[in-house]
Amino acid sequence: MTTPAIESRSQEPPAEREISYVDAGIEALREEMRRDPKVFYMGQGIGPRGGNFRQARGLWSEFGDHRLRDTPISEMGTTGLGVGAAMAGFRPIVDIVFLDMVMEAMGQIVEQAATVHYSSNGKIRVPLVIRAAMGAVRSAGPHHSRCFYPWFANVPGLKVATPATAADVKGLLKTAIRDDNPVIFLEHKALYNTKGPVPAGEYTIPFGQARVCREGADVTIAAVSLMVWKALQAAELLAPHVSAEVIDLRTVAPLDRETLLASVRKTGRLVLVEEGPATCSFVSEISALVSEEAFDYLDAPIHRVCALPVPHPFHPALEAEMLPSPAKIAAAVRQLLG
Amino acid sequence: MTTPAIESRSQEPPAEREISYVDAGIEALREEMRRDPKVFYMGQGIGPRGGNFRQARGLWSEFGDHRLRDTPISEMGTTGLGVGAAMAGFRPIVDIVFLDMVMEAMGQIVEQAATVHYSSNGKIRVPLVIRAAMGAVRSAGPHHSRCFYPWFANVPGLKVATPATAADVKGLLKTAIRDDNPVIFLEHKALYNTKGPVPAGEYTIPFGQARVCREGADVTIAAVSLMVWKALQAAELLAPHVSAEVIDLRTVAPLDRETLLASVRKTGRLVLVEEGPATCSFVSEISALVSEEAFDYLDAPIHRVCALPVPHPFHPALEAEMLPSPAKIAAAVRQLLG
Amino acid sequence: MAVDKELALALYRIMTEIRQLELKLQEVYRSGVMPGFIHLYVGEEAVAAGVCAHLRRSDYVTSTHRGHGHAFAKGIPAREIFAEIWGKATGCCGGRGGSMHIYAPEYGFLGTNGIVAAGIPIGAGAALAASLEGGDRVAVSFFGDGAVNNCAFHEGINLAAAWNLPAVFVCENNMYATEMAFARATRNTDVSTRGPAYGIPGVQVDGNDVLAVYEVAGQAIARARSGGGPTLVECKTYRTVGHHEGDPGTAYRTREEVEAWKKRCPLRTLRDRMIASGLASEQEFQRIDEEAGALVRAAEEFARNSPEPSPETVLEHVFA
Amino acid sequence: MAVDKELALALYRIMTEIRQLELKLQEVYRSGVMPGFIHLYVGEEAVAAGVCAHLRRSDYVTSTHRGHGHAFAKGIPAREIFAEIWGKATGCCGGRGGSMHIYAPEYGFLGTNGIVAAGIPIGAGAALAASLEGGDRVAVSFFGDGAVNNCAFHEGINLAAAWNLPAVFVCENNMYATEMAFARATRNTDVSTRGPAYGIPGVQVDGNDVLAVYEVAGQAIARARSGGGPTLVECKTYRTVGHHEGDPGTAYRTREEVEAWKKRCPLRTLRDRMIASGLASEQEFQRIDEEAGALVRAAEEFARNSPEPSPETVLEHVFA
Ligand SMILES: Cc1ncc(C[n+]2csc(CCOP(=O)(O)OP(=O)(O)O)c2C)c(N)n1
Ligand SMILES: Cc1ncc(C[n+]2csc(CCOP(=O)(O)OP(=O)(O)O)c2C)c(N)n1
Ligand SMILES: [Mg+2]
Ligand SMILES: [Mg+2]
Repeated sequence: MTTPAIESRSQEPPAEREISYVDAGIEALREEMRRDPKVFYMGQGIGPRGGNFRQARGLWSEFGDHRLRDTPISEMGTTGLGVGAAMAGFRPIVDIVFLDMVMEAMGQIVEQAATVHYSSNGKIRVPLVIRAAMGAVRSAGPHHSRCFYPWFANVPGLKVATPATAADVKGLLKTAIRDDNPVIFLEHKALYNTKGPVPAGEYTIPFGQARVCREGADVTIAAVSLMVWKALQAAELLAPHVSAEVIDLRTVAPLDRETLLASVRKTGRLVLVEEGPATCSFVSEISALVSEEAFDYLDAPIHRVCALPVPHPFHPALEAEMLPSPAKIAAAVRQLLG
Repeated sequence: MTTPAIESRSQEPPAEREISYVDAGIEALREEMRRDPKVFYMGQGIGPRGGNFRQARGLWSEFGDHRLRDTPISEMGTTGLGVGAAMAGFRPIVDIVFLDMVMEAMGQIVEQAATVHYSSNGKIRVPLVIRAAMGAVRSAGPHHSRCFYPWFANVPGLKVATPATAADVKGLLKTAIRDDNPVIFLEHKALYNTKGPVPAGEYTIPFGQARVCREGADVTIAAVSLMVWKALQAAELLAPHVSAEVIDLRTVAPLDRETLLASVRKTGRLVLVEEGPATCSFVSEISALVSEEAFDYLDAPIHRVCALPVPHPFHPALEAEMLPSPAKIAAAVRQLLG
Repeated sequence: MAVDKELALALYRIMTEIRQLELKLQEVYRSGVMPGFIHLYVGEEAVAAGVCAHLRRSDYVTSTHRGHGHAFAKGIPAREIFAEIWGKATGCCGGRGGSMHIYAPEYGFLGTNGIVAAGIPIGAGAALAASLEGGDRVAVSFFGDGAVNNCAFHEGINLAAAWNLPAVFVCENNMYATEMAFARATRNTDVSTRGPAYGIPGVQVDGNDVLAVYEVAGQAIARARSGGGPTLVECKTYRTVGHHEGDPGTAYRTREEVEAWKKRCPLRTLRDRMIASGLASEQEFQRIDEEAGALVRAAEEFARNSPEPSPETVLEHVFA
Repeated sequence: MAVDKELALALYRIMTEIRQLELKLQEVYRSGVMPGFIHLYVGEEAVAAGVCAHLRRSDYVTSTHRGHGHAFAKGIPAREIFAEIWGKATGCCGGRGGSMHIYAPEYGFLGTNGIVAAGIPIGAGAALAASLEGGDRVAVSFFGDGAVNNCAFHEGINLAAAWNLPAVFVCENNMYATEMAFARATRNTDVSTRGPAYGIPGVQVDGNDVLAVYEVAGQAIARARSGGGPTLVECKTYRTVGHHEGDPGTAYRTREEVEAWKKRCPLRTLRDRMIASGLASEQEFQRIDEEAGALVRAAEEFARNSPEPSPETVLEHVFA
């Protein structure tokens, strides 16, 4: 995997180091927990264990049982407590670990966290972060592989961040924690151990700002999370003949329409990549949006490269067959270009 | 409301009567429960009470406590029991009553019901119907108004039926009950008391067959459930000047692509209506699909008329402001036509 | 237990205020001018009154679909409640919330709720905030018997117990969830016996005896305040009205049962007892009733004359 | 209790078959050729063996992420299990399922499960089917201590109790959920005391004593079969391996604790007891172990030599 260039995000150009995606999240948590005593963190195994994915390593020894709360296998209850604590002025982070396990907590997220500010006429804020790891890795099967972010994006009142790089994990997680609204923060399991340059100092990344990871003239490929890397690999495959622009949308909600539309207006062609199934997905949304807003600029139909519409099969060859890949993305681009 | 013509759906043209949408569902249930002893029905208040929306009236007295099971407020547990009973060869119908309450049951639906057939290599069938009433009526607010069908359509392994008429309720519900797969069957609260012609005899309606409710030449308006009626009203408003074709897609999954695409190829213009918010919605999907499949036939961008992206406000004037209406649909069409 | 007259009259006052508020809401609702749906608390007033009498403004309450009484007992002015339920701009949520979405953080009131049992973990979360903060705030979650069989009851209470949070869980066991008898919904109808399942005390109390509720709730709240952890309090009570306005409430209950409970009206019970024992006079109660009536009439008038929210505001407050 | 030799040896046979199956899976998994993740049942074999010995092929079982032992004890041939976990086309789900999605309706096995506690209501649903059918089938749901604090436990058991279903709920309390000690996850670590919360009996048994498990499970299953409704059975046990293959299982448990439980190995315990009391000889056990070894080796060989599923089949079986 190549690493897309990181733009400087704070006034003074900060020193950069290579750290891993998972460590970038830990840095964000540590800095924010030091900064604001109202921030605390709950989830299964995030205490002494340091997190199933090591996503909380080292925090418990600094912040202790009070602010690092190992929970029972009570996703709904934990999320509900998070909602209540947020309503009472704290800034909880609830770690669902595997995103798949968010199902029983959906009511607390969608019907409580996402509605309270509005229904209360702006009187109550719910600064809650739901953190989870998503995505298919190593034949984990249908109970440990999904990416439900289109659902969250469908809910007014929620923000959804889906970082692809270590630097974005840090900057976006800090933004999520400081946000006064419920934020769904989704990391990809397959990225946790990837490394990338991360500014050493204090910085945040605003939501709703896409990044052009690779400039190109012939086609725009847009994605989030792991699929950004697949898209970049596809662009490499295409490189001798096709100049592909790759856009990492970074946050699913809010969405950076401008960067996306500007790219499409330039290239006239759009390929969208999503790890989940196509139907009613995030890329359906982008497709709809682009045909509404840049209809006259499109030289060819928009193409979606998504998972086959099946539950995740166990066998690795079947799983590979199901998921989007650089080769499939490249093939879609070639088809589009005729 | 005008009633769209009902096509004959069985070999011999059946006698027709005007019955209500809610009674049509009861007829379907009664016929299927008589026909197949494996069919049983669970939900809150569907026993002696006859259902919160009267959607089970008269069934308990015929089928008794054994097959009409009043449940505690345990949506997840009840759904889980439904999954287990279906796996063990029965054909349960689980009534969630207000669709909003499905949240805690999502895991049992998405991760169990929808995956078992696939993961078991086709060995186990899950002939489960999840029945629920959706939609905004009478300032019911954010906990009693939503339409989550885009989420279900996003899940491989689920079918989703969304009838707009009494005749469709009966025919589609019978199909749902006989289907060997999990089916999400969503009625609209605002339609329960509407009447329409319903064939008297035995009939089923296959999934994945849209209906052209009104033929037109200038623009296609596609929707499901209550929004079909709003679209028809919009077509009336437009009638003097614009000939609008209105399509009821009837089942969200599977989707009748052919009828939709044929209409768009004819009219060259598409307005989509959805009661929920636009982002990552069913109409996003249709928009994406149509621009993929009928790109060259589109004379104008596709337009989506959806709810404003807010939780449901209580006050009726705010609620009305939020929801799609015939006037808003007509305005969108006029804008499209320039 | 010796009865403290001042306390008894204060509790009576809250009960009669709630009762009259509910009956006035019923009247206005029946006149057809009020949007939405309302669930009245008539017959159960002793629970909100007896429990909330122990609470400070800084304490938290989470409530249910049947929450007007809790909202009022926690301190929200009647007129703000009335206006909210009527959808007026002067309601405590500007008419955006309505009966099932009444919020008033300034009074520690974290919401009525349209989702059964959802307030239980939210209340536990407020207790968690209190515990993290380190003061002596407590959080009380009210819920019905119907909530007891719901997952949120189980996970919310277990977490509060495991973490020894300053939470009190008050079950208003009125024997029915909509039309479903509690005895059909579970094999164990003694809610209080479920406390030990979570390692916390469970107590049962006559929910129509406001002094008994006051005493039991006082112990539970004191325990929570002093670091002793949660208590599950079961108040046996009854709604003498239908489930919601529009439900006659007779199809699933015998007339005798309803009548018997009407005789056990918590207001009348307290009143009779005080008068019989010579602790207070009929006149004193009458005066309280009249004052409550005036308060409620003023609330109704305020709400009636209040402006509607403007539809142009519909997009406001989705995000902070 | 007088020990029935034949029974004891039969139970031993199942335990040693499970143990050897697990150790062989571990060996193959560690060699790196097996996809996915596996959670081994080593140390807990007495539970599956003692419970499933009472079950007929037509009875139902739902299981967990740690379910190879349940699958085998319910009758699925070792080779089909082995091949499935290896992702081979000859596995009982054609390699589509894997360790956490083993289904075999032909043996009444309704699945291992990747979602903690999800099998509890599914098992209750199978019991509901049995009840609707009117025969005397029963359904057993296995789950861990971690599942006890989950909503599915609460709602599933309450429904089974309220409806008097022929269900048995077997908690394998091995004191940890992943690395979380049960005592940190709840204030009441006696799972069996939660039975009465649902109006059903709760019993606790030494889950490392297969004869004790057999007896207690026998009563619970007989009760369910004869219309007496559900029982909650808590088996106190321990996994002497890590949570999943790859977890050394030592960070959160003391070496002494693990060693002490290894000494209480259910196989060894039974063996020592039988030999000490002269009921069976070392040789008899050795023969059984060898036969089990042969069975497992054959299963492994079968799996190893089996074809992989073809990627072209990926779209099959989404819908029936
Ligand atoms: C999760 C959920 N399921 C169903 C409903 C519909 N519903 C509203 S109130 C109610 C009954 C609640 O009964 P209980 O908790 O005993 O409170 P009570 O009405 O008796 O005060 C039901 C089923 C709901 N609001 N939420
Ligand atoms: C709902 C849910 N939450 C979290 C997980 C992740 N997880 C897998 S196994 C496990 C521990 C289960 O512990 P227990 O139920 O005691 O079973 P044991 O592993 O001890 O046999 C956890 C937390 C999951 N699979 N499902
Ligand atoms: Mg009740
Ligand atoms: Mg365990």
